[in-house]
Amino acid sequence: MTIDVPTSRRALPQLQPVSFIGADGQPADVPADGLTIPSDRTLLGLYQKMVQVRRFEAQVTHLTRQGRLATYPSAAGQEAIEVGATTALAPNDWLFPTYRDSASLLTRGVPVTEILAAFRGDWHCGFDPNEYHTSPAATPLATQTLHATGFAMAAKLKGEDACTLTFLGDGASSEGDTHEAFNFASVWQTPTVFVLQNNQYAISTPLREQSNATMLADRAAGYGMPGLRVDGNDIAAVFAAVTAALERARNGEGPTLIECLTYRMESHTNSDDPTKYRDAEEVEHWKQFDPIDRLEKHLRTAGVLDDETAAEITASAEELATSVRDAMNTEAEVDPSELFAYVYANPRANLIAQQGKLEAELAAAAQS
Amino acid sequence: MTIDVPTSRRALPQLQPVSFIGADGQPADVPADGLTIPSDRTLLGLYQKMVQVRRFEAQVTHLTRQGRLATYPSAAGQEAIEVGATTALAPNDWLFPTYRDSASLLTRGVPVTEILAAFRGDWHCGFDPNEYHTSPAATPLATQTLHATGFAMAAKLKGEDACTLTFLGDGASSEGDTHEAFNFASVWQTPTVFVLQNNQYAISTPLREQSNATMLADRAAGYGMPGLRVDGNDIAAVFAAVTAALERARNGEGPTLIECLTYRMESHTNSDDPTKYRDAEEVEHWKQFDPIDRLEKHLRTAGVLDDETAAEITASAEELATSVRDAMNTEAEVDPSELFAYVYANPRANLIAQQGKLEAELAAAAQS
Amino acid sequence: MTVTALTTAEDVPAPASVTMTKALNQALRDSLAEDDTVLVFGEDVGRLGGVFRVTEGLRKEFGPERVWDSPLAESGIVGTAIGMAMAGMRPVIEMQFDAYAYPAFEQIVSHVAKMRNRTKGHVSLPITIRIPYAGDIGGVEHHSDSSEAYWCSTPGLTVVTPSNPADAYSLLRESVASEDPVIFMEPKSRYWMKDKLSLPVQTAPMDRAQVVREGSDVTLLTYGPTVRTALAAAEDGAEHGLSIEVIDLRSLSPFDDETVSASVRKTSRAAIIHEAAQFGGYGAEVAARVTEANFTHLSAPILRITGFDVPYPSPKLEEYFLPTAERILDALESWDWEL
Amino acid sequence: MTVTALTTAEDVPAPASVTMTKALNQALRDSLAEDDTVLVFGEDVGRLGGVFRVTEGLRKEFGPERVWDSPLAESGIVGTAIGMAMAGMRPVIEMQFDAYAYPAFEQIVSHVAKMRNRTKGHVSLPITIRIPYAGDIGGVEHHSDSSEAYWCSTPGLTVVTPSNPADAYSLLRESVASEDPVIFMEPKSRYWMKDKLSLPVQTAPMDRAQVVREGSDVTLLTYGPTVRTALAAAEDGAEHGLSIEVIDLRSLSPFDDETVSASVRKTSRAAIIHEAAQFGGYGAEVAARVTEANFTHLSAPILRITGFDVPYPSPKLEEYFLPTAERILDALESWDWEL
Ligand SMILES: Cc1ncc(C[n+]2csc(CCOP(=O)(O)OP(=O)(O)O)c2C)c(N)n1
Ligand SMILES: Cc1ncc(C[n+]2csc(CCOP(=O)(O)OP(=O)(O)O)c2C)c(N)n1
Ligand SMILES: [Mg+2]
Ligand SMILES: [Mg+2]
Repeated sequence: MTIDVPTSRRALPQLQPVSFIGADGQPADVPADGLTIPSDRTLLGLYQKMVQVRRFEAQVTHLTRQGRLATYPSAAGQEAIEVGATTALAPNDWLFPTYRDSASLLTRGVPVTEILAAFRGDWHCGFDPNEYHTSPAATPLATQTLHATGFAMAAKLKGEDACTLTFLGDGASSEGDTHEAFNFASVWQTPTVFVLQNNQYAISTPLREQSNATMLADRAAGYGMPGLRVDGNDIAAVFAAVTAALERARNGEGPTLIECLTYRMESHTNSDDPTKYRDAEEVEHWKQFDPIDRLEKHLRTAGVLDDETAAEITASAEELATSVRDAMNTEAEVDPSELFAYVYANPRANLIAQQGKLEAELAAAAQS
Repeated sequence: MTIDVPTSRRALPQLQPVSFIGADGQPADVPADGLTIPSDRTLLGLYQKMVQVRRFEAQVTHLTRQGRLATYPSAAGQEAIEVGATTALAPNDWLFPTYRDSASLLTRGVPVTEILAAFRGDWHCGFDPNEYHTSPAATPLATQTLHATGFAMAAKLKGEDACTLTFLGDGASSEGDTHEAFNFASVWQTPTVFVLQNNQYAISTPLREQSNATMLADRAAGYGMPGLRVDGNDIAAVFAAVTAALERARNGEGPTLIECLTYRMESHTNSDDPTKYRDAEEVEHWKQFDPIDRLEKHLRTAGVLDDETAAEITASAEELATSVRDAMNTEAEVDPSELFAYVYANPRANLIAQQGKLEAELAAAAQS
Repeated sequence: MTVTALTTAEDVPAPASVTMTKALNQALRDSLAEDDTVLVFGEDVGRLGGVFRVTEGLRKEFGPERVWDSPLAESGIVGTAIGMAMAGMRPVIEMQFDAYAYPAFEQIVSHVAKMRNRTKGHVSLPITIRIPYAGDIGGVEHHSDSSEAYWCSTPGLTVVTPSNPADAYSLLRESVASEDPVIFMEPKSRYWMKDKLSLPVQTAPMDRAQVVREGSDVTLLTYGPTVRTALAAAEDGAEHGLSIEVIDLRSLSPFDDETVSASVRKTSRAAIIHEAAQFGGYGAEVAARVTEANFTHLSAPILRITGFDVPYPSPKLEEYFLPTAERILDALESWDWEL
Repeated sequence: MTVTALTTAEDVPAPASVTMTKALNQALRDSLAEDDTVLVFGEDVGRLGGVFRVTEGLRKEFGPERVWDSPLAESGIVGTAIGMAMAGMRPVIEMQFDAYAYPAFEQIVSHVAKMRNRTKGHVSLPITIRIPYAGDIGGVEHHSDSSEAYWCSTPGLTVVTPSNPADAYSLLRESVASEDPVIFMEPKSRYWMKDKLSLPVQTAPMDRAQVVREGSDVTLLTYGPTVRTALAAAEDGAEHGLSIEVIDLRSLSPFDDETVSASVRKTSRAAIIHEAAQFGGYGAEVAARVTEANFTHLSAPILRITGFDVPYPSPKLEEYFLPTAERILDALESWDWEL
């Protein structure tokens, strides 16, 4: 006589990352149950966004080097995830991004100045989250995974058709909050998609010193949650996987963990020096897996992209770059009184007094 | 062309909990690779300890009801884990227990008064951890899993032959610290054994609202750590599994997670009212899986235990109970100056001054 | 924001003996009934009704979609509450004991306190975090901390604590209704305190202190569990001819400078009393700001009568650690009254 | 415990220009060399040498078994350090920015601070937790917090902070050697500050404050990043005939009452300056205890010149938030000097 226990369970995800378009632009043919390659029309749209996003990252990184922004963490190399995952969202869904995910904000429609406000030092979050259904980009690692879970729980309780999608990094996956979010989401069966951007590094710390797992997607099994690993540089795979996960979420089938295998092509931020911890060869090696190159090859082979369209796309990207430069040329006005304006909904005497002092100080300074 | 990834990995543990002796005392025959049933001689020793430990728990619970101890969390029903896992340790290994694990302290040789000091309100930890190679019982859930990991890391760095074993509950498994401990232990390959006592409840919260996993042992895979589920009411299985995990640890093969399926037979502590959240039938149901009954049947069938030995064992347990009563009859002296004695190694003026005040106050009170 | 009583004047029941636990429970019940966006979740708050029975019966009455047991993880509880609040809900969550709010420290300090400011007011987080605090209940280690100083030194948080059943009801209703996140600290040793009361009741606004006993010689400032201690000291003091005014601060952050300064200017002497350790405790802020605002009116420095600068002790030593009425009177004697 | 210099007087190198970063780096190097039980680990402290380069070169010199990169989890870092310390090691760990110490809050407050007391002194935890703190570096959100109040109000912790390279070296050596756990707060904006110095250097004991400029009219009490600000104010004040004494507290917990009271009794006026918000900030403790001990010697209340009671702002607003020399002098003017 033994204790009754379940006799079946969800298996670990397949080892080979899901991939539709190989690094050489040829069919990769590593499918997964229920996933199909997006139409070429969809892929063309995604291609255009990736090109724009890359141009955006390059332009911002350049401005940062010039000292126009204090700091900037670029997602260069990770465009397929930023664009693929974000595009799969419905407008009513909510995105919970991190500091690395400016490209997702751009994809979500947040204006450039509002995205860059934080990095230019204007204000911590430059946009209204409610307007774009997008949470402020989280800096304290992994904390946003819980916000995404809670938001989805509320949507579920209210019977609203809204899913949440949150990005997190391989480094952030080690934080306790990630575990708690996976667990809460699975116990509560919230409509949440966890997109883990495994870009191999947490600042200088390589994946092998971050985790001893065969793959991070294996974590999902321990929560009774479906997990999946995709080639994060194949936007067809990312888009398909996220779309399917969102569909499951919408159908009340709960959360999904999607690990996207990718590589951080740039330094952690502009103030980082990656030569201290990784070889140029490694970066070189990853260039062959570039997400844009492969899609371009695929689209050209498929006859969906010709030189003319490519030129238009490049031009649209250049236009974006110009708008970034323009936006960063006009300094944002800051108003010192705003220091006190938003801390509490209910006004406080000590803040009013301090604001008064500061204003008097500024008035005196203006006099002299 | 696709990204290189490993082509094999550790599988999820078997669904059926490892068990050698069924609830009816008959062979259960759910083995696992590398585990063998302990000798009957060993089992007889374990039996004796379980009987003592159960008597201890009953006696302490009784004293608590009488108000002689402030609070007490009993491990009744979980004796196979408390005794089986702890007995597998070598003297040089370190144990990291929780508030639920007084029975393991007893097994480890900590004297009754020193174990009960915390529950009688004498001092937070009543014993010298270095003497018993046993950490203070942790109350903040899951925090001790990290201490066990760090201790094992130090032992490994020093090349010392010391493993660590830590207990945690099904509830504690939800805390971020548990995740961080699993991850650090596996990345660092520390000689640590995590013994998860899945007793189905965290106070009133049932397992299904704690986790949506098929089993908690499935968590291990996500860390690249071996995981195993055993029938936690079968001490043969617990002892074998922990012994094997300690051997792996000693051989430099890193940590193991062992989930022991069991049931908390008593209330959470004496101040809890379990009728609010579980049926009497459920408790009744679990009685048939009792860890002591089944081992007794097994040992009697095997001819290792006869009435005479059984009587001796009962007598030894009664002796222990008497010593508990005696110990709790003599009130421990507390010295108010000790409030200040151990906070810092380096004495502090503010504490010295406060101690002076308190002593003056007490002297004045003694006068009047 | 004013709290609307759910019952009208006519159907207010006759005063009955009400414990603080019961008052808190009723406040949650009325909040849940009045506003569907109010949610109650946390460890053991559902079926069990909380380890202190503050949420008793609520799951049954409002169903597990409004009141439920969460997995055991405090950062998870606070973090998901943040997400729910972003989605328009008004979560009321419980940290089982205040040492068990510490795992949620980052979520509370880096997000709960800062979200509104970060988003220029676009995202408020109307979350109430209930924390049973302080000692004097014979609890084992980690069950008697007083963590108010941590929360009070964090801009963006509002911190209130009742000392009696009526305030427990009224402050909790207002906290749940507040657009700002509130750390609601419940003095464990006063859970079983009873007062004659008819609920609902509305006491002073949540940001105001209350003079709970008038006096002219000295002002005792305190809150939560030690209000009773201060009142006892005042009683004893009166027998020795000392007229003691007692102020229950109620709102720790913000601090009601007006009420306190008025009293201190009248008495010219004040002491702050709390259970927490002295060094860096909340009493430091009280002493500093009251001195700043009333320096020339003070005839003695503000005394701090508090727990010692050591970790909260085990039950047998609590009596030596906790401020008592005697210790308060002794301390008052230490002043040079001729000053 | 005294720190033994690794080099003897004869081979002390000629004074050179040393940054605080370099001094800290050398302190860690000398500690690692002197005592094999010293371990250095944390996020990016190995190959990269830390985001502020404080641990630069140490992994190479002492190998990855003494200096290494941990997984990214602060509770994990502190929690495993506790286990290592129980096993006889002396871990020196880094929290990358002080808002990132918050995930480790429970381990620090419930264990690091309490283990020794809990075990009647049987288990000491000689852990040094390095925390880069404060702002003025144009950092994005969460990179400029001043968390000292949290640690200082926790009995069991020792909290020190250097304001200059010599103290950085000496205090860190002493912290690592201390049997008590130390929160070692490094003022980020002073990392690149240089002084002419020969290392090793031994400055005042770690529990002592230092008068860094003598004066007779008023005492400015401060620490870490704002020592420089206070000295600048003293310089400016001198031009206006105000003789300002500046004390660098160095040790925040314990507090050096002796040095401070001596100065305050001389000047009869004092102000405490820090970057952190005022309400419940460390300055409250300073104001309260200095007033208590010196009430009759004070001719004015102790001023607190601090950050405002708001979350640390984004870079463009820092200049308005941070106390400046001007703001200090303005505040001093606000006193009624004829009092
Ligand atoms: C709680 C916390 N700890 C530390 C940091 C400092 N930090 C910022 S980014 C980073 C590395 C994150 O790595 P990963 O999650 O892999 O994301 P990536 O930067 O690679 O996108 C660290 C340590 C932080 N932001 N939050
Ligand atoms: C961090 C923390 N949160 C909450 C508690 C309060 N608490 C004590 S025991 C307990 C339930 C623990 O359940 P489990 O881990 O399954 O262990 P069991 O009591 O069943 O042995 C809770 C919530 C605590 N001790 N620590
Ligand atoms: Mg990464
Ligand atoms: Mg349990």
